[in-house]
Amino acid sequence: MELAAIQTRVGAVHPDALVPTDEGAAYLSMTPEHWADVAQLLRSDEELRFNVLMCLTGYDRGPGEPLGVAYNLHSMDKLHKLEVRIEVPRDGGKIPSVAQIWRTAEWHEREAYDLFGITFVGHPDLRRILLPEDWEGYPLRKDYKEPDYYRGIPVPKDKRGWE
Amino acid sequence: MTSFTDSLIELLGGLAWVPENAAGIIFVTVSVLVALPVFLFMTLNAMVAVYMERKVSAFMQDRLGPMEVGIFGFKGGKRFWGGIGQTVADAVKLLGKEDTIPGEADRALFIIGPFILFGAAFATFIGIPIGYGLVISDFNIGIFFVIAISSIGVIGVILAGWASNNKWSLYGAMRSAAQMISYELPVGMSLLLVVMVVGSLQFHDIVMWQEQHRWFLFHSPFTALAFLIFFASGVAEVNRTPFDIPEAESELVAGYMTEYSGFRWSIFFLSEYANMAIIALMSAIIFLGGWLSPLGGLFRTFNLEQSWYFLEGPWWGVFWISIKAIALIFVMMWVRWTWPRLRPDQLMYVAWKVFIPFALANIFFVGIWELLLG
Amino acid sequence: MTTKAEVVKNFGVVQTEEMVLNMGPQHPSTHGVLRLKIRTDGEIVSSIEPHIGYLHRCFEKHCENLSYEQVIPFTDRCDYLASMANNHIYSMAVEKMLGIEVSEKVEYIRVIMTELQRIASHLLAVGTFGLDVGGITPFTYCFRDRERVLDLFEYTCGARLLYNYIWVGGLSHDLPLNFRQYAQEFIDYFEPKINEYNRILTYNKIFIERTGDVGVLPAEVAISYGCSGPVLRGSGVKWDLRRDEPYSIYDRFDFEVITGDGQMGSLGDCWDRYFVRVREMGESVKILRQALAGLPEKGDVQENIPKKIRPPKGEIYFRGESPRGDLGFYIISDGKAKPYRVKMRSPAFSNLSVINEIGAGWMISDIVTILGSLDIVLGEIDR
Amino acid sequence: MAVSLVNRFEQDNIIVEQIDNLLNWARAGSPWYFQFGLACCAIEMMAAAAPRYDLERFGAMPRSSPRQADVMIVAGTVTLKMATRVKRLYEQMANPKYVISMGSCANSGGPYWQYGYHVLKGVDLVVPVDVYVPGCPPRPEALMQGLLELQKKIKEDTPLRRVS
Repeated sequence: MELAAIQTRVGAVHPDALVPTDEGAAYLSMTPEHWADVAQLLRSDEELRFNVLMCLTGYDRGPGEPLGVAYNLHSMDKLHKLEVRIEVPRDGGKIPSVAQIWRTAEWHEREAYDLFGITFVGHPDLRRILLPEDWEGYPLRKDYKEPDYYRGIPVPKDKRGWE
Repeated sequence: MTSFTDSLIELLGGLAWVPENAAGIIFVTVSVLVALPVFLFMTLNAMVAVYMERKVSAFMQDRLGPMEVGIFGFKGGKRFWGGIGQTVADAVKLLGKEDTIPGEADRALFIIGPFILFGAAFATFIGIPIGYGLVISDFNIGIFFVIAISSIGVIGVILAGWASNNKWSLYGAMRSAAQMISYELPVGMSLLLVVMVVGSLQFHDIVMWQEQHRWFLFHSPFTALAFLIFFASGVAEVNRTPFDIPEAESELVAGYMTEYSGFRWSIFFLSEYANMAIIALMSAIIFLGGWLSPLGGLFRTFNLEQSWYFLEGPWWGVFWISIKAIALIFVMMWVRWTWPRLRPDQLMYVAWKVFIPFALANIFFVGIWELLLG
Repeated sequence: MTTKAEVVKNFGVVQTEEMVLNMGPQHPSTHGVLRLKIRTDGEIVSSIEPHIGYLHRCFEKHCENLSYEQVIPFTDRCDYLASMANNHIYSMAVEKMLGIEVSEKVEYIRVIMTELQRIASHLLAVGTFGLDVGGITPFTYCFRDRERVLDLFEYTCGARLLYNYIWVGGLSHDLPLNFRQYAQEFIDYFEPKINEYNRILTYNKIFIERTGDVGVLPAEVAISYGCSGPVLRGSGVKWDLRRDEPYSIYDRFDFEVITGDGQMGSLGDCWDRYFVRVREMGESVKILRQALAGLPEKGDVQENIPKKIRPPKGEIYFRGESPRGDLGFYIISDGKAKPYRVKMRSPAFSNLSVINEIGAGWMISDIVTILGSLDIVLGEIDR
Repeated sequence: MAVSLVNRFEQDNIIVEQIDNLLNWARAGSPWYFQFGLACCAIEMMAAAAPRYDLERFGAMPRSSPRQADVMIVAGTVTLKMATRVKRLYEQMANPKYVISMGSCANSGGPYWQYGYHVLKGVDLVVPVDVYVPGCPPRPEALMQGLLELQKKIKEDTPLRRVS
């Protein structure tokens, strides 16, 4: 199915879920509120059947701007693809977790939480995954400043003695 | 039958300058004199076997193995004997290493563990002959003694694993205990059948019997099977691949010896190779004719009188038994560097559901065989 | 009558407890710095909790701070066993954003390099899997032959492991003199060797006992967890991006998509996953033969390399088949010389996440086997 | 007694010197290394142990327990999450112990020195390093060279004599 057809299909069931996108955008934009239901629809609808979550990407629109998550879906039966984007406010933004729908999302959501600080509601085990538990800050945010010390170990390269 | 100890006592007792009623002095002297060769043998055996192991594994894997370490600058050959000083360097290095005892470990047990294992291997050598009359003490219950004493070693392993206060060590010890106790049974049962045929537990009697008849390996199909069971169980007793689950490197880091370093660790190593030698020597004595020349039987069919052709005699006997033992040790190494390792439950399966039933049936059938043909 | 509770109360030792065992981060069989927190009851494992991130090298942060062509050396270091495949897929993603077509010769060389890399990577996977189940010699055999592949790479671009060879729009070097002949010699040498691995490891009775029927991964679970590559194909799913979403020039070659068939136990066990890799090496040889035959003699491999890489605003998700599975790059461009955001969807990341599902209930020894059969590379998981 | 022994060792004594030489020869001759593969360099370390390069020629044998190892080859990028573990494993090794830092990442942070917020900029920040092997990744030959350099260093050591 093409993007427009998918959009119509989703819009028919959850009219409030869709957010208008820019002209020529190759993705669907959604509100976080209905995402759990829409995801269930995308997964189980006979015509859509998106059974593979290829990729889940967190991104930061810049300081002061919202954070976003891009879901790349693929259907192994129907051989079509879809990109869904959800944007939430920078502080305290919450997105429903899809870890129960596509199990691969479990670790990807943890990663997005780890690196961007996006909270996924309903995630079974939302902890930091790559960075240590006591790490401060979310490194892939555009306004991140790396710490000087972590547990007494200097983090930035010591450049004294360089020319 | 004379043994090394008996001869020494007689020799010392008969000397003119030894005072009367000096049994105590003779006892101490003889004890030291007989312990020394055993200790030397164990050390030498470990050194040679480790070198052999490294070389054998290297050649099986398209490598060269140790090449660069020699003694006094002599590095051995270009290929086969290269790195001839390697194990000497290893041993000296291990002796010079720090002796670490983990803070949380049980100090006394941690220290005593390796020595129990070593002591068991050491004591086992007392009963094993390496030639006609070349035995420290020729028990009339030789086989029983060897099996009983060698199984004390497992206590050392358990102590070592428990005292280390390390989970990997504990797992290694648990597995080791289960394994060693299980494999005692097939070992004992397959030897029982030889005892049944010969009617004696003494090693010398067993070899004598083989001299008069034939090697037990060729005696009957059941004894051949018993040899296989004995050897495989023996490999399991000494924890070598495919039965090396107690120290399975890819699973348990180093098993029960994870926390040991330097000298204490080398004692484990020494005992492991000593146990290998014990299993190889016992198989050679009991099933492969001990110190008998393999040529003896061949020439005897041509009705030649006893002569040099047979390469028989006390010193040739040592040569033949060594050849047999080394060949069996080589087989152990061959297996180790070729096969993967079994899982603990499969290991138990092999012991309880394969080896023990077969060994039991073997005893029954060899009895019938002896009744009909013996 | 004395109850068990009383005994426990008085002596406190009869109670059995689950033990938490930390496998790693430094353990001989975790293939790098992975930490598995396993709960065990005796030898039986009741749950596994992987802790990753011990090799988190901030790949995505680097991408945001470097220009598009400077990212390529960092993709090398992500999956360090399949650097060529990483280069290839990243370059194709950027080319797609820029709308560059590369010449026939470049495509052929890329396919040859990627397939050689697949052989090298699978050889290491097979060898270390042998190591995990306790056989040490197969490992050395595999490394012996892997060195020959590395020789070819070294001859081409001077590096043994991390190549930076496939660039956006072309290659860093043309093929050296007589490469085709040497590659041909390698293939002729290598093809019979696959049987040698089969003899020493694949059909070994103990090996089959250790891997057959262990860690069965059903197809639905595999798809739901986003598994890909040999892990997915071991479960019987015929899915290979080279065939199903042909990129580069893979549609020109005749090869088979290998799937597991449950020959030594159930479908999707460790043995299947392992054997898919062994047979895939044979398929790669097949592709290599065809590619070497069709390789054009003439052509400049650098003619299409753009002077400045500034993709238009937009985003792309492009994926391809790396030796470990679907490797995807999600790139957002804001029209500047540096990518706005690069996300690498690494196959091993998803493949590893399945370990609790298929590993719970097995023994400690089996956890090692299952982990080995997933063939993970920590550099790619942690990035 | 102990004091007098030390005093005796302080002078150059032919016996002590010979024991020193023996120990140095043994330590240089059997540098068992701790498999500390972290990243890309680990593959080259494995290749160095594999048939073509065969590190065992120099007596080096891989050990997986730190207690039994003499040389820790830190092969690959050390991250901050791993740094404390590296230090701990180093402390678990028995003396005498040596560290070879293999590859640019372990030497100085390598290509990750600038933006790598989670990368330790050189393993020498947590453990003392004896030999640095440059390269990204170093070839197995380079690792062998590093091992030979370490052997040279060991041979100049004086374990018994207390040369100030």
